[in-house]
Amino acid sequence: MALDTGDTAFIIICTALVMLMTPGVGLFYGGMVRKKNLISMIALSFIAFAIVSIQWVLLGYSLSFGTDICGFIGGLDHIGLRGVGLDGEGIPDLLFMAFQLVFAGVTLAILTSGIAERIKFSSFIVLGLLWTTLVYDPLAHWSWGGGWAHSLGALDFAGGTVVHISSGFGALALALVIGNRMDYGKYSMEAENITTTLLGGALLWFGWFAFNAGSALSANGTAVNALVTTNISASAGAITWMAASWLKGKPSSLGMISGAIAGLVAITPGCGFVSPMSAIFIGGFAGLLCYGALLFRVRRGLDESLDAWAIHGMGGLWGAIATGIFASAAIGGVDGLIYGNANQFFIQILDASVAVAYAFGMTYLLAKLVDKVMGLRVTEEEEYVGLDISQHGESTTA
Amino acid sequence: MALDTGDTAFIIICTALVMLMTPGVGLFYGGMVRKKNLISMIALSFIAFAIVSIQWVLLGYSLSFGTDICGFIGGLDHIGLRGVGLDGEGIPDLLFMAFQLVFAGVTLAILTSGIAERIKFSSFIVLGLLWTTLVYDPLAHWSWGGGWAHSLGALDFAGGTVVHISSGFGALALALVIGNRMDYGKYSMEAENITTTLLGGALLWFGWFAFNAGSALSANGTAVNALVTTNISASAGAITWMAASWLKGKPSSLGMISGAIAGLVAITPGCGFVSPMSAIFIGGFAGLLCYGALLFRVRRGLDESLDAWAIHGMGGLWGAIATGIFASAAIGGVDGLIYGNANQFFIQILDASVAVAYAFGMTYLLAKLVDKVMGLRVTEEEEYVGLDISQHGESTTA
Amino acid sequence: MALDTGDTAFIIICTALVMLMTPGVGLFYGGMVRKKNLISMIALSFIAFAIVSIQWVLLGYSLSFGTDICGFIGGLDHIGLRGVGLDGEGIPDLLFMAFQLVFAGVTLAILTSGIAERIKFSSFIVLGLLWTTLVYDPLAHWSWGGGWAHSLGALDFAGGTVVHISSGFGALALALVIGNRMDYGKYSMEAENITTTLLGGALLWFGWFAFNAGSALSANGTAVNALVTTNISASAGAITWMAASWLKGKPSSLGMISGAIAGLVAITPGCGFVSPMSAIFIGGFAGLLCYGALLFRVRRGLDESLDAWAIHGMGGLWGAIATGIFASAAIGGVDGLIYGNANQFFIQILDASVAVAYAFGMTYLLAKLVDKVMGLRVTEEEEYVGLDISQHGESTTA
Amino acid sequence: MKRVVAIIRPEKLNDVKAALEEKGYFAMTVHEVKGRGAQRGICLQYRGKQIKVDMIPKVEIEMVIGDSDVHPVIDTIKQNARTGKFGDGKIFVSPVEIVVGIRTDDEIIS
Amino acid sequence: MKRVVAIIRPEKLNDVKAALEEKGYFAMTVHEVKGRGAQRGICLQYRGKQIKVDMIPKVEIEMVIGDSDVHPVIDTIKQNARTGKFGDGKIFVSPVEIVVGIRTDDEIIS
Amino acid sequence: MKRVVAIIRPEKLNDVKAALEEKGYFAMTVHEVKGRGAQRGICLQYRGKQIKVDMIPKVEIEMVIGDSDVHPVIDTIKQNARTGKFGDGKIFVSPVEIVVGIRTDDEIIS
Ligand SMILES: Nc1ncnc2c1ncn2[C@@H]1O[C@H](COP(=O)(O)OP(=O)(O)O)[C@@H](O)[C@H]1O
Ligand SMILES: Nc1ncnc2c1ncn2[C@@H]1O[C@H](COP(=O)(O)OP(=O)(O)O)[C@@H](O)[C@H]1O
Ligand SMILES: Nc1ncnc2c1ncn2[C@@H]1O[C@H](COP(=O)(O)OP(=O)(O)O)[C@@H](O)[C@H]1O
Repeated sequence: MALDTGDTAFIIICTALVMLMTPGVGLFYGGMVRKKNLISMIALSFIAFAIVSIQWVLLGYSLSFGTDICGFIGGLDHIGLRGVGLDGEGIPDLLFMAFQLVFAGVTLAILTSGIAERIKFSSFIVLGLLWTTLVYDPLAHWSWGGGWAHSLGALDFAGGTVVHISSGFGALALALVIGNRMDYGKYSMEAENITTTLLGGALLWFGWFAFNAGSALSANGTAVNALVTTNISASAGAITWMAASWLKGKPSSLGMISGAIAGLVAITPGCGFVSPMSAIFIGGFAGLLCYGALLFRVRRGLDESLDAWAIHGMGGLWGAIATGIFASAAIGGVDGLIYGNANQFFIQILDASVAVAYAFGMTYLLAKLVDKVMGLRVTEEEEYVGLDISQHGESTTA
Repeated sequence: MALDTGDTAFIIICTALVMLMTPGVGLFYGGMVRKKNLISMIALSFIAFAIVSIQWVLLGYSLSFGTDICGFIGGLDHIGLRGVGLDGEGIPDLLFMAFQLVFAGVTLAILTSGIAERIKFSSFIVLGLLWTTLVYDPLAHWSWGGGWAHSLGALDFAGGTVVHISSGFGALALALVIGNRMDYGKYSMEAENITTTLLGGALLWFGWFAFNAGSALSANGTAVNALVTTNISASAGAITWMAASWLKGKPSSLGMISGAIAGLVAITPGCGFVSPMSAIFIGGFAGLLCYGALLFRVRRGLDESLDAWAIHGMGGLWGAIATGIFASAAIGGVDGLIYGNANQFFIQILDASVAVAYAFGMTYLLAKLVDKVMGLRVTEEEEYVGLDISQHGESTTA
Repeated sequence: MALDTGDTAFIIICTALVMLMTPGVGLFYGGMVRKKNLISMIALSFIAFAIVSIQWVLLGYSLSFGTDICGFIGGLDHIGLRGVGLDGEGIPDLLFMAFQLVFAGVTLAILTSGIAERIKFSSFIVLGLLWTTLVYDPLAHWSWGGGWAHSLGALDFAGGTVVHISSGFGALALALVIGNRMDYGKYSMEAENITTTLLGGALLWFGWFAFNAGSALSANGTAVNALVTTNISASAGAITWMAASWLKGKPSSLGMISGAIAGLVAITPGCGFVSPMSAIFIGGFAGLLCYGALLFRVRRGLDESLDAWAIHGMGGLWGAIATGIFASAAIGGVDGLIYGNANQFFIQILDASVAVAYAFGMTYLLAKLVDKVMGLRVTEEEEYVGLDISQHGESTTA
Repeated sequence: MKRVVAIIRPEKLNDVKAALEEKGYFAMTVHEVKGRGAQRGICLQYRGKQIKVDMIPKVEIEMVIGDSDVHPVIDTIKQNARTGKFGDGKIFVSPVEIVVGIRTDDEIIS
Repeated sequence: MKRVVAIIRPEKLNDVKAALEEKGYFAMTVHEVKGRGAQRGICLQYRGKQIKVDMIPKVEIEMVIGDSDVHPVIDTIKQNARTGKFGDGKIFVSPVEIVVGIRTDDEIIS
Repeated sequence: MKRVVAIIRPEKLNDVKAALEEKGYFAMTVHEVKGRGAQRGICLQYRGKQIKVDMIPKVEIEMVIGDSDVHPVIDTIKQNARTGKFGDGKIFVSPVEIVVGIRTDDEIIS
């Protein structure tokens, strides 16, 4: 098959849109921290993207998509983009590389939730490089690079496991290692810049269309199905989370946008496999589940500060399982539980569970290691003053 | 005709860009209200999009594009997306559905102008669902779904009537029912967050390219003509409004961006039918007309707060008529007045007039109804404190 | 060759993305000035885009892409878009015109760096029209419209010379003519709205994918190469600038984003000619060079306020030369110095030097002229109060 | 000399400014503040339970004036800031011992 | 009447407010300020050299109260704003001669 | 003890801060305010008509100091905040009766 201009145009533009999700995460998170850490939060996303960009072309792509080694990791055959050329099937191989790059970038950005307002900037760079190499790259290989999960038949259309479970449970592990923010639970630490969060959320919703539809790698019916299920799930999640939180008080805009992200996360693994009507349920339930997870986390006094675990981790887990329930052969070629294929359901649970365990465990180890060697956390004085000044020497009025 | 990857890629991406217009409206409006209602304004746009997304796949699409009933409304044959599949001509039917969905979403967001800073959030949800079902869906059917306007030969390339007249005159009706903001006219209620408005305006201009060009439903010459006329009209509108307001004082940035939106609105119905040189005139005149409409509204002491009527309503009306004047068979297959086809001119006037009357009247009725049943407006205390706190329990520093 | 839907879709969307870069520049700059000039900075970008949009369709496109006159300028054959139709090779001619239009718009926006916080708004409009006509249009003709640089074989894939050298050295000339800001050097004039700058930078990075990849004018391998080199160079620039500034103090987010822009600028002329691995070097060195240029400028007490010269001027110069060094026939058909083709290296230096001299000299003359006739600069009182109030009669809280 | 501090509704600032200007009192410094008064903020009925919104945005006007100007200023502010509803605000007067003009270098001691 | 001005840590505001409320002191005006104290801000070790961060965000509470309330209020604030670390803040008390209620038109002269 | 309040140009804050620091006066609280002085703001010529821009951003420095420090502090501020043009600002001094250190629990009564 030769190159196709429609497909190539599609994936180039999708790459751009997904790239925008990384600053989107920065803005989304930045609005939820105290103002003294607003720059820091956005800067973490930017630097995450920059270092992953370089790591990916030098090493990461090869680890994920190089020749399979024992189902666990890719070989070094594509190091420095060796053999990744401008031809390919439908789209150039190099474009596939670029599209995967922006996924790796945004995943590291999501992870910053767990260390918000207290991470040492230099340590984050080291930790980030280790994490993307030892957590993200293997997980990408397992699902998409020909690893064991792929062989097993596990379905992950656009990264429910690779992107969201990995970063969500990773953030949880980070939060446990780095510890709660100073005075967490004693003083309220409310979102101080909600407009910024809503803007970031809008950019995420926007980019997510490309994230999910682009994962078809071709401008075809599957991409369209992904587009439609994505939007439905996001909307359903926004509505259910908001409704649930309404019962407990007022319908906050943060609840609405968090629900939308929950819906987007949950549909990610299944968007090319399930029908639009299933997406209403997947997204709607995600809104409730992730809201519940958030409340649970708060009750446990655990400062996984911006809820990557509750939203991306739990939403991704639900999405992986939901794919096993709702997948329909008419849409993506594979049936799920409700169409009588219990097998797929168990495969999904297995795949997701291993990912949860690996992401959590490995992140925990890496965080402990970096903490030992160079210290993960800023000093108390630096935390009090805020990371904007203490890490970047900057401050901003908005 | 089979699917075309170029066209499919085009419309998927256009759908994403048009989606971004909804938060764009929220930011655009949010910057123009007092800070205590900034979150509220953005939240209204988000929730508008979320509820329309669900309404559209369950019911709305069918009402608009189902089998025609008496030229007035579509049948229920596509309820729950029944029969809306992944094949189609050029682009999958499901993609057409999604592209139309984002139009319905942004239209409801535009409507929030008329109730800014005083609407009860719960009432807006009910009103919004009724409005999109009983105002937007029929209008979309008339022009695009095979209704009477379509049969008559009325031209509306991208929604001058369906989107802008409906929301602009709808906003006027809402403002009349809900009444002026407390102390309106007594105290100045100036835009407090102009940067936010300019950002929103930028996202609107950006998305409008997809809104208008995408309405060709194919990446062809017509789409390109729409793209070019859109940008010209926006620029011309920005310049004339700014120039006109300059004569009365200073060239404000709000005038400039409002003029751009006026130009964008006015070219919307004709962008695929008129030549680039006509677009200079259409946009330039729109800037003056909508500025005049705004001044008129202010003089009348009418608090249609963010001027959806002046800009979208009057701009859309002018655009519909201008299409009848400047349409050129060489471009879109139909001639207008200046090419000797007075007939088209009268059709346009008829179509626009009916839309004005229907949108205004029906919105008025719906607003009265909701007001009776559950009250449209917050209490005086809640309005004084601001909707951010009273409706959402939130506040933001920027 | 007929029209191709994939290519057409690609360039329509790329046009939209590049359009968004203009407000992106406004936000990027706006965050770096004092709050009293924030609206002004964004408004300058918007108005730049609006006036260039009209100038381009009436005159500019013809001057750039009309029949060549002596290698210096295009003829008037395409005035008012005469003969620019909806057919073409791959993409419609009219789409090529639109894609070029958005380049001309953003270039004028970049120029506003040199006159920030002190330009008279009316004078900017006049100066902007003259500048785009007498500086941008000829330069575009030289490189892309069949002018002498093109005949010579100078390479400028996406505008290193046409866009960045022209605006960067132009900004330098403007800064010299208009003079330093009042009290520059006496008081610190730090960035007051860093979030806004980071958002603007994100939109620039996003749009730059379309800027560079779209310059292939087709969704093909060259476009993909441009996409990949662009992202790599941006990331490398972000990292090296940040690292260099880290040695002198703290790793500021402004340094990081400035480095990214430096990397984006530097890869612009070569993105379709050099390999991804060369891009690491080009971007990485750009980060260091532009940071050095900024320090040099500051030491010289020269108030080219937002560093268009250091970043776009010097980055563009380095990029033009780097293209002569790293170009590889395997990628873009032409070899550079490291592949033994010293000739290309000298052509690049010649082309860039002439552009530097012309842009600087001509801008200087135009600025002097406008200053004589109507005064470039606001009064001291107006500057003290800020341009938001004195030029636009507006103010904003964020 | 006296320092008059008036905490008023933000939407009344323009009226108060204009009225003071008319009486010849031009110089002032304005602070954006938040506050709550003795009647304890505003109570919103919300789904059965009451929500108390304290800390409402206010504007604090600070003016240093001669002793004999105190009552005219107080009266002007009072008349123009009043709506009759809770939250209209307060005026405080306190002594000032020295006033220095930075530009003119004059020093008034009272 | 006295004017009590307390400059405290922003994160202590809610505690202080609640404690005052409990004691019956409700009315107050709050300013967002920045400040540095006698121990000269916070020093950050940074790559060998010391960086001094002065001008830390603080909250200034302004309350006008009766003379006999001064000590109860000071004590309440002190107890609830203290962390024991540098930067806890200061309380200043100064005289107020006239207090006017804009809505009620009452004038208290002390 | 005295409370010195100086309203100055924002761009002069760093100079004033540095000069005070040199003289050993470190502690201060800073408010961002807007103000207009006796010369009635800035007048912009605009297309024939005059536009008056009042309410220009200023910075208000608040320092509580010992009685004998009042004049040194005033002089230092004056010298470093002056440009000689309208809008340089004012300094007000008023009495303070009690100063409490929240951390140290010391109370100075004057
Ligand atoms: N005793 C006080 N000390 C400090 N500020 C006060 C005091 N009383 C009122 N204020 C300020 O004045 C504002 C309005 O006061 P409020 O008591 O609501 O007015 P009213 O009693 O006229 O309804 C409050 O928000 C607060 O900022
Ligand atoms: N003499 C003073 N005048 C004005 N403000 C002061 C003074 N001393 C302290 N402050 C304010 O109080 C805040 C905290 O003071 P600080 O001296 O740090 O407290 P502590 O001495 O208890 O550590 C400062 O940031 C400043 O805003
Ligand atoms: N009498 C006053 N009361 C309160 N604030 C004042 C007073 N006079 C001046 N100010 C403050 O000082 C600022 C500068 O005053 P201004 O009169 O312009 O200085 P100058 O007289 O030296 O030119 C004003 O913006 C205002 O904030």
